[in-house]
Amino acid sequence: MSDPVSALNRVTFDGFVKVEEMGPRGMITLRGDHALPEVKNAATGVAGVNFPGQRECRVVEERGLAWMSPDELLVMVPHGEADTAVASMESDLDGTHSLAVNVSDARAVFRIIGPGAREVLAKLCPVDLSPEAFVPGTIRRTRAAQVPVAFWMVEEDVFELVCFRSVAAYVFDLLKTAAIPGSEVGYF
Amino acid sequence: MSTRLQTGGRLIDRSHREGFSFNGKRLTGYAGDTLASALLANDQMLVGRSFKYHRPRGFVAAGGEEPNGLVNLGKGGQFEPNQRATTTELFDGLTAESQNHWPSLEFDIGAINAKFSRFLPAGFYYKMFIHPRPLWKHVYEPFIRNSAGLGKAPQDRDSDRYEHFYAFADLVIIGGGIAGLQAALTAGQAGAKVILMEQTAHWGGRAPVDGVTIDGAPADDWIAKTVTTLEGMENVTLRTRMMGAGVYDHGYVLGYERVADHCPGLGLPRHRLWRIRAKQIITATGAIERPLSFAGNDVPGVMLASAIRDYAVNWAVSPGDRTVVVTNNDDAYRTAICLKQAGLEVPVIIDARPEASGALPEAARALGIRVETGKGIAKVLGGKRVTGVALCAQAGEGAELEQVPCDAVAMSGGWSPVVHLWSHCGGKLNWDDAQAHFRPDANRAPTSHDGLPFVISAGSANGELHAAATLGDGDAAGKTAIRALGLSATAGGVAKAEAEAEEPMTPVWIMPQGAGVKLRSKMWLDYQNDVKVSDVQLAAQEGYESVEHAKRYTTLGMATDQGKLSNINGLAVLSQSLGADIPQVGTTTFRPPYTPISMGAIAGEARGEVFQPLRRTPIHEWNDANGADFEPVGQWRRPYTYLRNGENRADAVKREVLNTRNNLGLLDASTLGKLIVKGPDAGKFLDLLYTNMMSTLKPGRCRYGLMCSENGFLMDDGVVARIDDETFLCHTTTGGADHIFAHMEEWLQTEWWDMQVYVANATEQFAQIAVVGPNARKLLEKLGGMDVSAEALPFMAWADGELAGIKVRAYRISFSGELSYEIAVPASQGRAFWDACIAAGAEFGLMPYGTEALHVMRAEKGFIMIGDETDGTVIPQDLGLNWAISKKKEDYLGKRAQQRSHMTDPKRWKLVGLETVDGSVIPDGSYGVADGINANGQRNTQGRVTSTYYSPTLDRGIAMGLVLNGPDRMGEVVEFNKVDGTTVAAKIVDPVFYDKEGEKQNV
Amino acid sequence: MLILTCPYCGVSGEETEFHAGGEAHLKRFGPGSSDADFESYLFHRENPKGVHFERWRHVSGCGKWFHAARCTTTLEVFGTYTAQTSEPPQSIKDAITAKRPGWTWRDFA
Amino acid sequence: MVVGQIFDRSITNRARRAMKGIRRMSMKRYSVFAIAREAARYHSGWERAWKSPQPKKRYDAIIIGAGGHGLATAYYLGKNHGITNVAILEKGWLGGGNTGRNTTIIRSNYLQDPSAAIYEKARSLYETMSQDLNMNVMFSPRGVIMLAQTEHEVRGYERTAHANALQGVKTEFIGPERVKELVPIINIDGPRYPVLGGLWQARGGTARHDAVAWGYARACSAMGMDIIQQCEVTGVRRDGGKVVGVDTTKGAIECNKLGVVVAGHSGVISEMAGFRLPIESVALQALVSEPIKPCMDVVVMANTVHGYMSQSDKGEMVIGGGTDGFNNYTQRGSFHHVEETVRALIETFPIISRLKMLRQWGGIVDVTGDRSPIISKTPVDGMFINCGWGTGGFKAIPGSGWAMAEMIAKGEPGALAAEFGMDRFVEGRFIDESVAAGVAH
Repeated sequence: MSDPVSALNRVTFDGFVKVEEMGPRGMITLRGDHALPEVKNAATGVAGVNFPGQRECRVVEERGLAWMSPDELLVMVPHGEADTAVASMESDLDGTHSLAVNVSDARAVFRIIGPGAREVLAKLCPVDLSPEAFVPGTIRRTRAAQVPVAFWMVEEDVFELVCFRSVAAYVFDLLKTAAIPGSEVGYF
Repeated sequence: MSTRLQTGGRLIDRSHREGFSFNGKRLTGYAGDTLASALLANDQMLVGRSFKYHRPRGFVAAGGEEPNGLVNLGKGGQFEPNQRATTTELFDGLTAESQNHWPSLEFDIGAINAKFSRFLPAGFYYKMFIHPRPLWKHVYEPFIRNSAGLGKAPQDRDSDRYEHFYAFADLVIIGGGIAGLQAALTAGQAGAKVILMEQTAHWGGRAPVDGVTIDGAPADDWIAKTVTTLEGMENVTLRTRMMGAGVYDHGYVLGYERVADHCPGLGLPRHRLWRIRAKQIITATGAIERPLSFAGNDVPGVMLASAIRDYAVNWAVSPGDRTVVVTNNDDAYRTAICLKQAGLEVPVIIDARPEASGALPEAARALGIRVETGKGIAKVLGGKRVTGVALCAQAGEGAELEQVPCDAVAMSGGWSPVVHLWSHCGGKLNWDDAQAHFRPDANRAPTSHDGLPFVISAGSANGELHAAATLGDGDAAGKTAIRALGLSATAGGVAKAEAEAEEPMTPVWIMPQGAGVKLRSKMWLDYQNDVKVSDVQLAAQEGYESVEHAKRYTTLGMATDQGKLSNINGLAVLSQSLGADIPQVGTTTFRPPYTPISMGAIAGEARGEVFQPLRRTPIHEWNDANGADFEPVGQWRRPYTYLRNGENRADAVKREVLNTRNNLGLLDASTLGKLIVKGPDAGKFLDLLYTNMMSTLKPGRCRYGLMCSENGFLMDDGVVARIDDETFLCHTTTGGADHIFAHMEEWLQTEWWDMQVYVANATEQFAQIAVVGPNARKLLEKLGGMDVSAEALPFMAWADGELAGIKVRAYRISFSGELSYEIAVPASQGRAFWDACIAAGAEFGLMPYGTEALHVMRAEKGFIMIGDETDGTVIPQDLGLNWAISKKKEDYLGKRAQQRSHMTDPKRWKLVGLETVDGSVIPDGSYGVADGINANGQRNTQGRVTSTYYSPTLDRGIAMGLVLNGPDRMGEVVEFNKVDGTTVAAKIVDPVFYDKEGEKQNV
Repeated sequence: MLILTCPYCGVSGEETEFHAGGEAHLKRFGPGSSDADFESYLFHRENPKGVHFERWRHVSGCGKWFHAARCTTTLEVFGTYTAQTSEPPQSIKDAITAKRPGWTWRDFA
Repeated sequence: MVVGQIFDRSITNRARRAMKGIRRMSMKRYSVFAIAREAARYHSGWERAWKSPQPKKRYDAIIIGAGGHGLATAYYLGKNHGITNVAILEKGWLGGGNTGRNTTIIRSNYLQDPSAAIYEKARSLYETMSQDLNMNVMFSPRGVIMLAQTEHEVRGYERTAHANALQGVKTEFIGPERVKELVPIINIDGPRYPVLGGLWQARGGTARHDAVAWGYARACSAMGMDIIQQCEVTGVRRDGGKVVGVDTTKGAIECNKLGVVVAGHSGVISEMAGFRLPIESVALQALVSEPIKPCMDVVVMANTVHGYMSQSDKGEMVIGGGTDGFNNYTQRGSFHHVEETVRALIETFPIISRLKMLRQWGGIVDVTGDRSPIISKTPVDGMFINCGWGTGGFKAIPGSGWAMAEMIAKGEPGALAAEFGMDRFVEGRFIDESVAAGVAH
């Protein structure tokens, strides 16, 4: 097995915020009824974090769970563990109607770092990114310009944004343009 | 002449000179000037030509309502036509040129039109140029077109960039005058999240110019204090140079921020378009003074009284040494007083009212200014510049009483609130008889998603014209907003604004009121479009009675100022002509934007590389580096072919086809959709989605399937692999991946929600690489890791395994008729696997091939292609695909539709192969012609080509097509049309042109 | 530019996050149905000036389909609700009645 | 063209008498000489373009809707069929709907035979409309290009070109160089969607939309027809499945035949008559720029990137956008469509980036199940409907009126209208012009 290559191979950009492509990240789409204990346990078992409520996102290092919809979770693990995580969840969920799919390579992950991070996203996403409206621990699925994305805050001034692998370059270009020094808005 | 005064100018900084040029002339102004004030300071009164008659034009106004002062601004990639000089901040190095004249501004040939103006009344072109017919296209229209337009068309690509910004607020306040500031203060103190925007670079609006005092001090003091207070509030955002461009449904507001227009070259985004979602909106957008309609009111030097005041107070510019003031209200006296106090002459104030005894008239008289009441202007003297006015009795028909020499005229017909933003989203207006204007009706405000009002009007925009009332109204608006937001106002009074009391104005729509047609045809309503009082009256006379008809017939208010100065005056003239009340006649609709906004700002960042998303496969970089000639397929880029040195497209495609047939081809098929469908009911679900029976498919096996819309039309196709009892993997077309996924979710969520099925779109998880050709197995065996023999992996089977040390899923399927494997590998390994194939394949003659070779090979095999054989009107039965339609199933999407009479009509065209008699290639899109014509005189047809190619394998033209009774007419020859009128003969044959028995793929 | 609230993820997003899916509560007619019923199912639409029930998908979001009750002349949104129902919940009907007394839509009122 | 001749010969003596009405206008005919004469007396002699009468008790035929289609229907009822005892009822002002809100493009390069027939009939009538109506409607056959920006689109337009060749519609598929020649400001090698060619119809173009409505209105009025504005229809009177009249805000009016031509409100009228339509009403967005000196002589449509643009005789760039996806009766602009259209057009015509949007607006269009119009008999005897023109109504006005008038006069659709009946939705007989089922492998 040769080393996995992410969409943009960890490219970075320094503007009035720093933009980094994070390299391979293990991601699993888990579909199943959140109310079922089997589903809860399978997910928390591999992610090692508490089960998220509506629109919550719990991430510790490379592991985490994000609430994607009433019957969908995004399970995050180190890239190398994705397949085994899927297998272990499938065995936990044996007999329970559910679907676990490794989508690690279908995604690209970016970090937007710096005090201007909220502003950069607010140039691209129709979402209220003011500190009182958007806080660490929540995930927002929306669009960035013309493509679907999801993002959450790891901590103040640090966002992680996920998009489809095929449009990683488009999203990176958008983030770069939005972060060009001199184009700070000074709103938040 | 117009000059710069020695002292004063609250907005200019005399210590900073800015050099600029106008029509090549080098001029200077001060920091803080607008281009307009700087031009006037240089005695440049003549700044343009009107649209229709090319009349000389000078500034009338000092703000966004200016209809005349439009220039071509800048050069090259920063050139911009129709830039409003009154809203253009002066900067060092600015270059401007006047518009719409030839050869020069001073001497303009087009001015000849003015001489013939009597022959060019409203709508003249509807009545002329009718005969003889050809002349319209070849003579008349070209002439009219050449005289059309104002500014020049830009030549170069825009060198600036633009961006968008999304903001959310409790309250957006549009307008930074004292009403807006007060509203912001009231709402801000109550804790509301407020955005206050002002279109100019300065806070305070008109109050300082009008000499308003607040709490006993000049308005400027209070404005400065209030702005400081607001800036100190966490919950309040202040933006200048940001115009409220439009108010849309559900509280969506456009803020047009001109970030860098006043400081180009710093690499800043030129404009930023704010898309703000506001719970409440306050429009404190002020009011606009109306011109008076008297003969010659368009001669350069005739200006709005308030504008002359603005130029004097804000920029220390006097448009004239001797200014005659003409008015129907007290406010204009402020201009006279201010000019007098600046040491300028005001020979006379002409007041149309029978008497003028208010505080302001008395103050004027006290300064020794002559006041003539009950009088009007019979006509203005002068051509390119005012030289005097002739007085007359307002009550009369215009008999001249005396002539008064002057070089400027300050006119005031009263004020109209700026109700545009109130009206954009459906806010209704009331007619105010006393002030003769439309003002917002608070009881009929625009309503939002919750059905509740979300726009409030404040200050003079709300019809509260007098400063004393303005502040209070701003506070009231702030409080209304607070209540709507569920907040409570904090205690604390409102400052007290004071200004001289004003006596009532008297509406004056025509001056003098009895003016004959001769004078009326010299009274301008719309300065830019040359619409006169007589034109609106003609429209009424000819039955264009609705305000919309009159507007469109005369073009009143359709110029780039959108009638900010002319609409009410024109409406009043129309009402008078119809003998109706103004409110009955109504007003035209207010459309966004308030003043024009740049296309660049609207597009924002979406230009060049990020104009639209471009989707790339994991192999994209290799393709790019290895001669790929890309074609857009949806948002994907796919290699049409790989060009080798010196090859043209056709050669390359031929090479790729022959090499794949004879040796080994490699195709980047990553864009194919891959949907995972799992659950106890997955089989049942897919039986409903596909025309085929999928529930009987065995794990480990693949089946080609067809999907139809509920309308019966073939929508998508692809190979379905059964992974295990509960799990299927459905391949879709490239274009289908997203919409078929959505299609599945739609049926699961909205119709069959009791089914236990989950779907996931795994399209981008895998790179999919087709290894195709006689040497395909050899290559995979060399890569090693799994058994790919015919026994272990027969045709239409799949297996998981490893190749070249990479985990893969190998599908033994073929879209070319060759021995073929499609290898799915994780996208993060895609490039590695591709490289491994390239490296190992050399000895087997491996060459990558593109979409065109793929198309040719599938056509040689008679395989259909969604989008070629189908076009949204074709059903599987048309394509001889009945074998793929399960007879056993009671139901599938499209089944009922396919039972409708037209779908079962035996006359439907059916798929066949076509072989040209002469071996040539039938043109794309050609139709099979039949004898005779139909009832509409169109040539009858009996079929059409759906795919047509040169087949390198057979070295001849081959095609597939839909033909009337085609399958029953094997061997018959049909003529297919060419656009040159000739036809090409083609024989109807079996659509499978190559390897009918399928020997090549079953090895 | 509408604001809609997705009943599944609770997001109040702008129109561009959603995809309009046409009239709600259509009854599917399949094989065996009459020509008239089938035509009506595929093509005939209420298209009212006023209260309307329609389908939306939170496409740039949680991906769920849901229903909205909306006024086509004022664009007021009376409420949104799950797609897994063949008629509007009483709470939605009540909300509409409060705003538009005497409204009807197909057989609903 | 063939159809034309057939009908022209069918004009009855009554029709000829009706035409005299128009000729009797001679004293107030529009011409350069009339202008000169009137100029002498400051235009005091111009008469009303159309009368404004009160409704009579009954008419042979009532047309609901005084937009372009409705007025054209009435005009050809008189001109082709001699039926002049006609009222045209309009709830607002004539021509105040989509006729005055569209982007005025006229073309007939359609793919399907029925569409090509009626749009080409319309286009050919536009050629002589100024003379027929004695009002200059400024039909400007400046040419229309539909850009092909993908291989798939190239094949699609080559197919249309072949179809047009058999339909008697003059079009040709041209290469990128020729496109650039015709439209110097176009960017043919854009980074994303290079221009691979285009379908060119030299005799397509534009016209002055208001003048079309005004011209028909003036001619109808001259034939003695009653155009009754500010008169809203509130009910359709029937007697045993046959139409006998309408209730209006100006009282009840009887008629033998009723033609409904009310884009955007068809559903409302059909409901009054007790039947439903396969129609949804949505808002279509449009905008204009500030006027600039002429820089683009032809009409360009770029379907891949969703935008089309032409330059008016006034110099404004007239730009058409997309439709909302949801039912909407507010004639307001919605901004995100404008955004999508403008960014596409800047990519295609880079120089417009520094022009400014002067005005945006919305119009309500009726969209049918196959996005083609309905010209049809209805379940109510004597009642006929013309609707569903979607975004393409203006260009069809004369052909639509011609076909509708023929159907009202004869009680049965003629060749032009035959294929546009409502029955096609039962049969699954679509007239689908959007023939492209997504992108292939």
